[in-house]
Amino acid sequence: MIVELTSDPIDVPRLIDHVNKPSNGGICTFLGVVRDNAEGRPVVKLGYEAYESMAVAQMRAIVEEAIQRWDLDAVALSHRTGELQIGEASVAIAVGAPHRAEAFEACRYIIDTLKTRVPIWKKEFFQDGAVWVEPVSSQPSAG
Amino acid sequence: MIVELTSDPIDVPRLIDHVNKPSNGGICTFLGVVRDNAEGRPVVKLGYEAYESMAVAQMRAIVEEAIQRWDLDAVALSHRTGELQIGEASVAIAVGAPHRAEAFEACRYIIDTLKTRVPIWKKEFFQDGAVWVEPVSSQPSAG
Amino acid sequence: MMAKTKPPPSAPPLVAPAAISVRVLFFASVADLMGERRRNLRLTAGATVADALRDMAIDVPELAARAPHVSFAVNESFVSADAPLSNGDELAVIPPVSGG
Amino acid sequence: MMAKTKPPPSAPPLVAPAAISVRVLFFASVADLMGERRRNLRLTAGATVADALRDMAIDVPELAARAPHVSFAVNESFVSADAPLSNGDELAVIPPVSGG
Repeated sequence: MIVELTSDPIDVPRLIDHVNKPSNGGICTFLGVVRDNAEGRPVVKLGYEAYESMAVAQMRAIVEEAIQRWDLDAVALSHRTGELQIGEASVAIAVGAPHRAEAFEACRYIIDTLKTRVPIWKKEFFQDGAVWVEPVSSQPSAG
Repeated sequence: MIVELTSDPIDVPRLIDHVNKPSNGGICTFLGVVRDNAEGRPVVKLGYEAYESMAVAQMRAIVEEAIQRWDLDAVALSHRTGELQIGEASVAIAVGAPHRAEAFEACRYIIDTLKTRVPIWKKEFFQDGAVWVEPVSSQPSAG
Repeated sequence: MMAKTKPPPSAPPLVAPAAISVRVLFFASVADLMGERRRNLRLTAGATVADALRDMAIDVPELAARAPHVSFAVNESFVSADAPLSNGDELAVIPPVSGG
Repeated sequence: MMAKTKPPPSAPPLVAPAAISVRVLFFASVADLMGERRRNLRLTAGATVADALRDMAIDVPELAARAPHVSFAVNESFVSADAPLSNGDELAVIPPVSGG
């Protein structure tokens, strides 16, 4: 299992290699990449800030939930911090499973859950300013 | 759009780069990889045979269906032919979309549909023989 | 073999049914069964895919048993067994696919 | 400030409530609001997360308005606002997350 925060570009082939075990028949990956706009407004770059120790702990907990639920033996999850340019990957997930249904479902679970409770924050930089993105629906609940 | 059959190893980063457009925020990829067993029986290697011209035409039709349905502008689909070793990718799909739901759904649609109607056949080689894999449920219907 | 008979002088001359030529492709388990990957087949005009199968099953009777379990394509489009064939068509006999 | 009074000789000595020290972390928009990324806070024993927020809102009143829209973690686990704090705890004020 790879679970990491990194300020360097994410090495996607390394994550795929990590989950490519002889017993696996399908690998699903998801990359979040920096879009050139936010609801139509041109974006210049992004910045990601993390509560690093807790973010890694939450990422590991989510991966372990997925491993349990879909009986996986190979998951890799990497999230960038710092400044990112258009087209760079902010997050990469690779899930290997004997069959494809589990690979797709677990990969989707990990990105969906990461977005609700991993303490990482995105700042969008526009030509004329910058804002922290704060989704209304993403507040984690206690416990 | 990349749609191809190839007897060389699939270059996954090339497919991901192809769908990484500035307007896309999420990229979902699926790789089918050669498992070391078929329902528990050890597999030595695989062979893939295709009705090449029709397979490419069907793959292109499936990709175009996905592009229409999910309003995508970036899809890549590559399928291997010939002999494959354990761990090699037999098929790779990359789908870029503004948001992740579309990327996941379109990627899943493409692999599921490919398995029902693209004229490609897999031969499993065991220690003591080889068999063509012929799923009972995979028969395409007319039209 | 038909008996050679001369038409009665008052009747119009018999027109022999036109023949069509079709290229047939075999793949995977069906290629193994047929012992070849393609053949050219001459059929009477109006013949269907099913007629072509019946014709080929004369040489390879096992093909008749496979027929319910295979699909067919004419010129790279899936068709049903009752589809008519035309001169120059490419007919593919497609066992259950297993790509991916 | 409490008036300095001597306890009456017959009564048991008054025990001043014990103080606890908590480290508070701020992130993203909350760090911008606070103008800092961390501070140490002294609170009376038994204080909750909400008490800590009230204490900090004395300096930065805007924090009170943010309180309903943020989450809290103590020692890297999410907790609710009524969770008690202990000496040495690390309290994080977590604005809505937007990773991925």
